[in-house]
Amino acid sequence: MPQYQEKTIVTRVEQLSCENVRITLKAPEIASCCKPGQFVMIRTSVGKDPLLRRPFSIHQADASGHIQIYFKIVGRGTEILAHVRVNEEISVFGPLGRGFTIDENLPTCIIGGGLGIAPLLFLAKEICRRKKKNCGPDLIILGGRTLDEVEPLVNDFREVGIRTLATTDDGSYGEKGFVTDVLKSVELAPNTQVYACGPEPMMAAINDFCLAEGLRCQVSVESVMACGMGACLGCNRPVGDGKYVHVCMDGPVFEAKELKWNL
Amino acid sequence: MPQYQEKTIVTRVEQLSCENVRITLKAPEIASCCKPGQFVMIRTSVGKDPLLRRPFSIHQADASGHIQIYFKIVGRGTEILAHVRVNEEISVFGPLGRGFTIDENLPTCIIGGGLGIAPLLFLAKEICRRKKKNCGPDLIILGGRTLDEVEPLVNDFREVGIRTLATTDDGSYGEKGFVTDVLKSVELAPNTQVYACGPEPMMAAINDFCLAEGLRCQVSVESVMACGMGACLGCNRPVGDGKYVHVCMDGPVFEAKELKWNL
Amino acid sequence: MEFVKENHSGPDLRVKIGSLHLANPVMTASGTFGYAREFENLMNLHRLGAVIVKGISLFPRPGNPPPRIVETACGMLNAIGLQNVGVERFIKEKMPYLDGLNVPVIVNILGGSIEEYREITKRLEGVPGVAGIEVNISCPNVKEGGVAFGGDPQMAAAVTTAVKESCSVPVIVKLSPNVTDIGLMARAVEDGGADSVSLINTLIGMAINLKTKRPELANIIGGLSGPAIKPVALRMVYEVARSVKIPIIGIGGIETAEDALEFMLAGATAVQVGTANFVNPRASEEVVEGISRYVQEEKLHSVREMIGALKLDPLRNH
Amino acid sequence: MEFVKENHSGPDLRVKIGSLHLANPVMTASGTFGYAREFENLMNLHRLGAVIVKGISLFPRPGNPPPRIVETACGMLNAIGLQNVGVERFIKEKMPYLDGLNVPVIVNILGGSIEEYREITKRLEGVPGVAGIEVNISCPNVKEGGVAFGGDPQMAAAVTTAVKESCSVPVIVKLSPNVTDIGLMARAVEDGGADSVSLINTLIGMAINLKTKRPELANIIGGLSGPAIKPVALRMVYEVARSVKIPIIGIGGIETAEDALEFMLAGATAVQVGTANFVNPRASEEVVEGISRYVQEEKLHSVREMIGALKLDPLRNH
Ligand SMILES: Cc1cc2nc3c(=O)[nH]c(=O)nc-3n(C[C@H](O)[C@H](O)[C@H](O)COP(=O)(O)OP(=O)(O)OC[C@H]3O[C@@H](n4cnc5c(N)ncnc54)[C@H](O)[C@@H]3O)c2cc1C
Ligand SMILES: Cc1cc2nc3c(=O)[nH]c(=O)nc-3n(C[C@H](O)[C@H](O)[C@H](O)COP(=O)(O)OP(=O)(O)OC[C@H]3O[C@@H](n4cnc5c(N)ncnc54)[C@H](O)[C@@H]3O)c2cc1C
Ligand SMILES: Cc1cc2nc3c(=O)[nH]c(=O)nc-3n(C[C@H](O)[C@H](O)[C@H](O)COP(=O)(O)O)c2cc1C
Ligand SMILES: Cc1cc2nc3c(=O)[nH]c(=O)nc-3n(C[C@H](O)[C@H](O)[C@H](O)COP(=O)(O)O)c2cc1C
Ligand code: FES
Ligand code: FES
Repeated sequence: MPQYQEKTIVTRVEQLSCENVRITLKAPEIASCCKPGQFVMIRTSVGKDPLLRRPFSIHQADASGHIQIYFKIVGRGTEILAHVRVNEEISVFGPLGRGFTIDENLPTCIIGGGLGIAPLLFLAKEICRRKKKNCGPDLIILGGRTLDEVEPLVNDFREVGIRTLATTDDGSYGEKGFVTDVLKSVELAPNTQVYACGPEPMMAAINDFCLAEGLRCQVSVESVMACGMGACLGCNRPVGDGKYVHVCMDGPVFEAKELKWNL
Repeated sequence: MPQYQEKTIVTRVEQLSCENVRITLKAPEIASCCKPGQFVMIRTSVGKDPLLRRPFSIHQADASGHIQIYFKIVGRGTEILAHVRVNEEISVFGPLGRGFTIDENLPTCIIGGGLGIAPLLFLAKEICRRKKKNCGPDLIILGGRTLDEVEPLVNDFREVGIRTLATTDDGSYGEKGFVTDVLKSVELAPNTQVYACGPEPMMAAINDFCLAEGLRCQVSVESVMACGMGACLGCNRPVGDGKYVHVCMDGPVFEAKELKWNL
Repeated sequence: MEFVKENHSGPDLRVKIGSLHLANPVMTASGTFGYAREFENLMNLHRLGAVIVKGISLFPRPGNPPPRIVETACGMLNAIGLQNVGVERFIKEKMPYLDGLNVPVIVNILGGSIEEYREITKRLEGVPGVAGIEVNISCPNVKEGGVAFGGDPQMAAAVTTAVKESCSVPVIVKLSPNVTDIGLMARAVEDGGADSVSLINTLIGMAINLKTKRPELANIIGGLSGPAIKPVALRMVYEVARSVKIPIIGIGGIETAEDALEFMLAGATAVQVGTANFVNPRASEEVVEGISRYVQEEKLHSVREMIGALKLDPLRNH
Repeated sequence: MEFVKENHSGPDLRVKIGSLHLANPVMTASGTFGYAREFENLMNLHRLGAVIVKGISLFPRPGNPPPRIVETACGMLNAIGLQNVGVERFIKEKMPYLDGLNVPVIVNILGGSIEEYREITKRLEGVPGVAGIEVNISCPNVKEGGVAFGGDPQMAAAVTTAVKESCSVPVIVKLSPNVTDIGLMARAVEDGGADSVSLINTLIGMAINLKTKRPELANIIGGLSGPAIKPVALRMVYEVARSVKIPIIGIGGIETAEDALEFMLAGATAVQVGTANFVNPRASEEVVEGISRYVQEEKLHSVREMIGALKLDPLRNH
């Protein structure tokens, strides 16, 4: 597994909504080898505070050597990142972790909630590429609390060529309700591979649904991280019996049924 | 003594040479009450690192509510400051300390070396104002190691209307030599008030000269500072007999003959 | 009822340190707030819960030669050397102004022997405006080979008792963090008669200048303060809260109301703002304002609900 | 002559820890470098002076529940809970790779009793590639009511002797900074037979989440590391250098060659890079490179000239 600590250059900063930002970075080495579901560790400050890198899913990567991250401002690190400017240098380290497993022979349902949408664009594109654009039975469901969390990304997903539905908790965009409401209302082929990323309760509900329906389900989860590469053992997550997995090495993508949920 | 902690706005950033920067700040409260020789404490980072404010002399202040600082990049704080941009906000606290004492009836000789030039422009302007531009016998001597340290400021001093001489150690600008060489070569009236700011050895040499010639001499000195306002007692400077003065309260301007020199 | 419902409109921020009633839990830490007057132009001194002044010794002390301070990562080292005007000049020159403030004044004292602590305390007893005494025990006991009072439970208890016997105001003992067992030290001074403990004083540290190959401080070593030490301070407050019954005053890296409230959750009844005063001269007042806002927004009956309110049962949602 | 002039062109960075010869003074701190393999794509492992692996216990340990880490000002707290695969699996699964590296491997060990330390050491004795043992004494002695070995000179000395008796490789004892007198602890383990001391391990700290009113760590308290603790670490190295004759390995907040060289001035013969590995996976290699540059630029005969070279006479120019 190649990994690189790259000095990347910011080539684009998009303020997609008041709190959500998308940054494009020239990162040729990482872009050349990353897979959907993998993440990078980004240094938000050149000083000693904040000290640790921050993990972000790879939102997109392209053949021209660019990667994108899509994030929400929730604290100091993301606040600093949101204020970078084009041509500034950022230290990025990756790609890290195990990404999504793709079987191009299976129908696919991709479900993202809130910032959980971040890693799914890369996934959708890769699936579409592998299926040679034959994505007829595939479905994407994007949900969020309000329009802000969903609307700015919907077009990018539609352009991939997979049918995309949207929901918001408050009905300000798409259907009013949860992604799980939509999930329950659509017909999925019995061998559908579900991919989900979003808040824990959402992923837990999707897991329940998939278990009941006998569908495969992969999820991408989060945890605090110091190193992102297996050195600190700080990113553990219980899997029962007093056993742990480590999100940065064993994940962030897991088979949903193997996890315990933090509710 | 009024003091203000102001949120100032950067209105201009001038890169005067590779390492020397001048910043103009909209700081109406500080500008309205500061005096030549006083300084401000500037927060260089919004985070916790670097933690402490940095002291800078007030380089200029004007009726329109602006102040200027002029500094050299020597470490992390000044590095960060050098990269501020117009319209950014900076927390400035001041004016602090005791400034220069001006007697408009005395002929004046102002001597600055390197970054010690910073507080002297404000001083020269104030003297000129008080003397109603009758600065015939007055003299300014600006020195530095190379052209970079002197040339960018000479015009500003000349415009004040006081005769200005320049020296550099390497002869790259003005006379080759030290400011003290010039000082010894000019005729000063016996009641001249000398003002000096610069490296300690320069100020010590000027003090020796003034003592020998019986001239008054005020100097502005530096020390490390945590608070800049008398609260930490960190900025002490020996004056002999195991006694100390505090640069932020008792200075930064002192009668030269009262100090011990760090050589 | 200890805290009678008052007829004021704002949130109830009152706390008690022994017999000392404070309008709110925010004090200024000794040595970081001068003698308060330095801050009069910059903030509303009357908003403070209490003012703690620079440590006072029996006789004036010139302090250490420079450099006395150096910045470190998220913190600073100081070796001021306990410079102060001595108790007599303090009473004559500083107390009248302090007494005029509408805020309790706590005098931080230091000494090189138990007798010295006793003498200073006696001299302060009855001086108008002195509302409490904070005993800095992080000083070397010159009679006992220079071991810090604060590193030995017996000596710490003995100093406490000597001070307590010599005054009628509440006695706060300020603990040194440079010990193996902070709970043991707290119990020792509680048994010695302390009305309260405050912690932490600075961690002993050092900085070196590679260019000069010399220590950054003339005194070689100094005291580490600021945000860097906050985790150590919080932990010690938490431990001491499990060790003693007297009220605890939390100190160490407090810059904001959030920091202060975290110390209260860990078991502190009040807090002190130190190094933050240098960075933001309004820091202590802003902490008061922030706590006040928090109590209102969280609809607490009083800030005292926060004291020791840390929840330890595992959070399911984590 | 201890260090024979070699026929290589680069600067002389060699140092000795007991009988262990290191190509340079830079090691990776236990628990911050995994079992080294994690870093193989990111740096040149062969450039290191030594690798110290994650602490190993007699039996596997699952470690603490999450959250195990939290960032603090210029530092971080960890409560990993000494998760490790146990000595058997370590020898079988991790040592072969480590043995293949062209770098001395020092195994960090931990236990809940003196017998446990002895057992692990015996198990490691003779295992190919094990060049030294670092004894983590910051663990609670379960037989003695949970007091940390590292907080008690007698217990620390006893552990040291037990380990020393059970192996032929150099024994480094890793001191806990959470003590009143670090010099005393260092002397105790020196008397107990230690070939070297390394310091500091983490300072005990705590962080609280005001929103949840809960500790940030499931374990409530954790170990503070990173730049925040560097001043404390430097001071302790300086003190220990005045207390013992055995070589000292400096640890705490080292991110750059400058940091490392400061520790050497204070008296360290070698250093360990810890938390910095997380921020910059190449940190330890960059420290080697920077020291190498420094030795060349300053025209030193060897890096050993830096050990304890701190100047204490007052600098006139200050
Ligand atoms: C593998 C992985 C991939 C991620 N991908 C993305 C992504 O693509 N886009 C995105 O916006 N975020 C993503 N995150 C979360 C992101 O790392 C955090 O939002 C970020 O670290 C917060 O940094 P901060 O300094 O702004 O916040 P901090 O100041 O560190 O914390 C602010 C608040 O955010 C909370 N917080 C911190 N870290 C997390 C976290 N990991 N999850 C949830 N809450 C947290 C804290 O508890 C605190 O309340 C990912 C996390 C992981 C582990
Ligand atoms: C009253 C006063 C007025 C000042 N006015 C000016 C001014 O107008 N223009 C200007 O350029 N500088 C001025 N200085 C010096 C200025 O404060 C320092 O250069 C600045 O604090 C350095 O900050 P830093 O973070 O960049 O450097 P740091 O990272 O803090 O230090 C980098 C290097 O600079 C040295 N250094 C730090 N502080 C000082 C200091 N005070 N004097 C000399 N060396 C220092 C350090 O020892 C270190 O070697 C003044 C200082 C004082 C006390
Ligand atoms: C410059 C300075 C001087 C100090 N002087 C004293 C003192 O005289 N007496 C005392 O008990 N504590 C003194 N302290 C310690 C502080 O009161 C406080 O305990 C410590 O700084 C930790 O708090 P902080 O991190 O908020 O600064 C001093 C601290 C600093 C930074
Ligand atoms: C995540 C983490 C895990 C650690 N695990 C161990 C360990 O298993 N054994 C040990 O002796 N020290 C352990 N340490 C302590 C480090 O080896 C080191 O002593 C300490 O972090 C200080 O150095 P630093 O500031 O460079 O990180 C650990 C530190 C961290 C941050
Ligand atoms: S984040 Fe360090 S091991 Fe996973
Ligand atoms: S800088 Fe704090 S007293 Fe002068």
